Amino acid sequence: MVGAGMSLFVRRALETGKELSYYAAAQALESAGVKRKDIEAVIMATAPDAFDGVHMKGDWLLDGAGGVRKPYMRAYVGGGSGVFSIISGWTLVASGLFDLVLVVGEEKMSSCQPHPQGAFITIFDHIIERPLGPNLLWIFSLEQNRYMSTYGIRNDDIALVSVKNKRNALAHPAAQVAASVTVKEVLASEVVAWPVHRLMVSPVSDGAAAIVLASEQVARRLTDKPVWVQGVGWSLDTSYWGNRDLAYPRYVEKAARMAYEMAGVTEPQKEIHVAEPYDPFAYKELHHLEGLLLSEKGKAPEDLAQGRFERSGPLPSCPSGGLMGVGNPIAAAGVMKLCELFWQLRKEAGARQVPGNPERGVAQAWGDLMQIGTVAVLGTH
Amino acid sequence: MAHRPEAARTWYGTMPVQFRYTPGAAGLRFFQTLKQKGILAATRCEECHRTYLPPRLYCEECFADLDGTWVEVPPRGRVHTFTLVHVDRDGRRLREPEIAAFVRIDGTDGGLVTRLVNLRPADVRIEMQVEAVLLPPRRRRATLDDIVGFAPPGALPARRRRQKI
Amino acid sequence: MMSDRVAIVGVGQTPPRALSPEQSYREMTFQAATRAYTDAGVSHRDIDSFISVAEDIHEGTSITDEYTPDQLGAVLRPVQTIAGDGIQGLATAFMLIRSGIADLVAVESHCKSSNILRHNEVLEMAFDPVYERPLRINPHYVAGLEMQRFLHETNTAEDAVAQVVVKNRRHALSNAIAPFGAAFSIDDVLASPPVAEPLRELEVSPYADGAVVIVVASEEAARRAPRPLWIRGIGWISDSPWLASRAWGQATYAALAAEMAYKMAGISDPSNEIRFAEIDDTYAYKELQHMEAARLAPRGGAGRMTLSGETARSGSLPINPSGGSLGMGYCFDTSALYRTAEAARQVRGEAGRHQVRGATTGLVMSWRGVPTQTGGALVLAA
Amino acid sequence: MAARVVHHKRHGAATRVVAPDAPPRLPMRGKALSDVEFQKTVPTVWWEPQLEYRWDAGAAISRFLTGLKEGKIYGVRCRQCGRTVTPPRAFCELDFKPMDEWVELADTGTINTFSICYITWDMKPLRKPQIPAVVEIDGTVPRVGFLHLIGGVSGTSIAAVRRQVQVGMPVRAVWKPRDRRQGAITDIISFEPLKAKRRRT
Repeated sequence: MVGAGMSLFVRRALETGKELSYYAAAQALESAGVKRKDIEAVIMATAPDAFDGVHMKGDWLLDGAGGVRKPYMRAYVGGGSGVFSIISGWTLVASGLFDLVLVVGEEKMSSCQPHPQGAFITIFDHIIERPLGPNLLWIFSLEQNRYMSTYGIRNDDIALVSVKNKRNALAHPAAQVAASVTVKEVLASEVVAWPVHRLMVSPVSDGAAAIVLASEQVARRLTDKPVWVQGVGWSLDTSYWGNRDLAYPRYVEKAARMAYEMAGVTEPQKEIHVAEPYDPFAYKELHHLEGLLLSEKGKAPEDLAQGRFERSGPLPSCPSGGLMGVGNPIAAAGVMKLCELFWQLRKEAGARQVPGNPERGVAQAWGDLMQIGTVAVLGTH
Repeated sequence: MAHRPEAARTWYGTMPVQFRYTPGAAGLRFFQTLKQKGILAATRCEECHRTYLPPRLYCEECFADLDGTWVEVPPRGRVHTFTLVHVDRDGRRLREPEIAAFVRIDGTDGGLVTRLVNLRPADVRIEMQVEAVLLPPRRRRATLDDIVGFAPPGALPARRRRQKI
Repeated sequence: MMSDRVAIVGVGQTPPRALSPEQSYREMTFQAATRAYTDAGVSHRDIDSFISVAEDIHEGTSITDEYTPDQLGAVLRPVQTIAGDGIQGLATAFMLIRSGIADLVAVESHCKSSNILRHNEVLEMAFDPVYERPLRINPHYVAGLEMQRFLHETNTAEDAVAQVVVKNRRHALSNAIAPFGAAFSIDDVLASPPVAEPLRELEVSPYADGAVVIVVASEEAARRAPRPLWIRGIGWISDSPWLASRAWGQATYAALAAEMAYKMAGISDPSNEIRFAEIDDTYAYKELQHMEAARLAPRGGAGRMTLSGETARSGSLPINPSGGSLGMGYCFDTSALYRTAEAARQVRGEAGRHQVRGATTGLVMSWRGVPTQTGGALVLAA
Repeated sequence: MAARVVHHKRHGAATRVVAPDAPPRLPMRGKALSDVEFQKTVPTVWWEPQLEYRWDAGAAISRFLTGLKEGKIYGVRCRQCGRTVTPPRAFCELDFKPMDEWVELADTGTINTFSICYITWDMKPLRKPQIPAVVEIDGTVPRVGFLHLIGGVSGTSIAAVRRQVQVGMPVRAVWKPRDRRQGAITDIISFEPLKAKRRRT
């Protein structure tokens, strides 16, 4: 990985998805010191077409993402798409077909009216779920309740994720919803779907983020401190989501084990120095830290309460501010996490820099019907 | 619906979504210029010698930032290709075909997809000169609908058009 | 890195049909997957990675990749969806294998076009919302514009376009799984009602339902397979999506995709080195445009070759011996996998009544349809 | 600790120039629109597509729906792995073999998890909350189920609902009257908590 760039994350942008993609892509290219003509292939990550409101939206976005007259492809795993994009990009380079690849994540959710939640109605099974009138909050609140009931977790512990990430985001210049809030304020925000409060939900966002990937030879020519893709993993669970236990994201564990094995990581709690797990809802960060084997099952809330995941703590989690703080233009938010690891591992994160000498980080995203885990292990070696 | 055996069920449903699309940063300027001045705003990449219409914020070839390269051109051009469309959006036959065309706008490397108006289908030729027929200024709303269509210069409406645009 | 050679070892397709009321998309895909795995001599547990090719609005489901794992036997396995062309799905499999992360990859695509009640509403959603969609013209008009310019630039006769329909629907008569076989004359085609002149109704492929699964393998895994064939070259390219920025008369994306595939395959003289082709013919003129883009015909020569019978199954360069989309039906992005599956049957010599003699090297070309400028190319060889 | 963010205008678009203490250090762009700009002053295009479908339910779900019309919840059993699951499917997704042994399940089950939702899909408030739940249906092995709603609950507050609805609680389907059933998941109006605790089957 040799470059990273972002647009601002905002509630609703004047710019089209193409233009947002261009902002991020152009910045990533500039930071890598390369031009569009040097890029051999392009990967686009973007979630449902019903956000931007364009059918086959990968094709529509491609000129803004630098894809004109290039091998261009959109890999799609719902909310997991952002982190999956580096897996796609890695595949392109590792296949030996391409030496320099641009990866762009984009989402423009504000086009969807009256509320982007409208796009989420149709994620449910058309015959046996949609007639019940479900909304997206249902599945999250169901999963959070199962998680809490199984391990005896209190909502205070979960609210702390919102507090940490919104505060971390104060140091992120692209952030949409950075804030200093307390656990009390999070729990005082309205209950949207018990046990989920409004301040435990990431916002609706427009934005884009991009990275540049290079083969080893090219990377060494472009920069003194490339960040290497050490391991990738992904796993998709059954779509019969009522048929599995929602207390634990086994698909994240499956993906993490695949990525760790490839990276030669045997003791993730020691060998991972910084983490960017997916946090569209507050409890998800905890859930995912467990799936990533960075906490024991049901123990992430305790670890969080003890300060383990603070930016200055022993295993900083979401030092960027995450989706809860920087914003959640779905696929772009996943790419933002990859950007953050890039800056953290190069010790360029400035006000957001985690202490010590982080040599290895993990980014993870998740999506679909609580179903996909996408994991990338990045490192300085 | 065709009869289906009792055992095989179908289920009717929709994707109940609606959209409000912003014109984008470049589009905002294009449509405001169209509304206010009745002309077309384009952007130009000097390096690639390309003038974009519709305008872009960026050159799709070299990825240069084209903000600040704006040029304005009259809404005139040539019919690059055309087609006589005989079915409406729902697939129903039209009584008279509509003439759809791609008009390459003079002085640019782009153009607009549009309707050709005020001429008979048999008279359309590739490369013929046409110019935009715009709504009167006070009825323009800064969207594509401000352009009624393109017609040969000086062509008069065959009959007064009262249908809603 | 593993060996460079990548093979197709398993092909499973359900016969395309205008309607498929007794099967859900899951059941249809399960059938195709079972056939593909059996054909490859593997079980679902042997597959290392899975790819589905799908688009939300074709399915009527947002984040439609949710519903892909079960019918492939891929629960808790690496599954990804390519919201793109079938050949992009195969390219992803190809690269996963070349990267060494997988030895066996299953690529799936299915189509339930009969479940969509308003196709034009879906298609219209693919247009630029600000500069193109407000025109509110039937989306086929883009094909009409392309065809007009293609005929103009290449001096191709409308008879030649009609002959593509005659040929492909006749080819379909000998393909047991093709539902749209018919014996038409050029006059029949020219007499069919105009859609977007010069485009006529019979020159537009009819929609069909169906599922295809293809198993792709590393050389090592292919050695264990009963009937491997080789992917010698693959390419996929997108040109500018803007209607304002395209070459209306020619398929630049297809020319570039074919070049990419030829380069990989070491093919310099395609019209002599390619024995047959399965080429996108969503609209009849597209077959001609794509032949020229792939250098199977000189510019302006595809029409003449078609009228002289060279592209018939018995001719020197058979195009769409399966019947193509005109004869087998148009299945969105699944069409590319149908073309690939049919090309694989030819290369294996298993095409039965529509077998091309000596079909050792074949080309597959795909296009994502109006209004895209995205296509793929695939060179298959025994 | 916060990065210094400077807003200024450049060619009409807002650009945030970032002080050099937090990446990305290059200027970031994106013009946020206010409600008024988005709804009124910026010329936008409004689009209401008619995206209509008639999905083929297939063999397994068709039979499931027919069962619901008859007041029965069907499951299927895999002869290979022995699992009995619902909603029914034509094949076992784990063993990848056809699954055609049909089992009539009870119309009772257990709450696996639930939530109390005060908001509609378009974020409008609901006074009386909906209580979605995953209900494990009795007779499935291992215990699995599907999404449905919990009914028969009085009161609207979280405390009131939580007194009556708990994870692990037994529930029974409340069916629409026979003549109003359509062969749909909504033929079950909801699942209601059973007063007396039953043993799990």
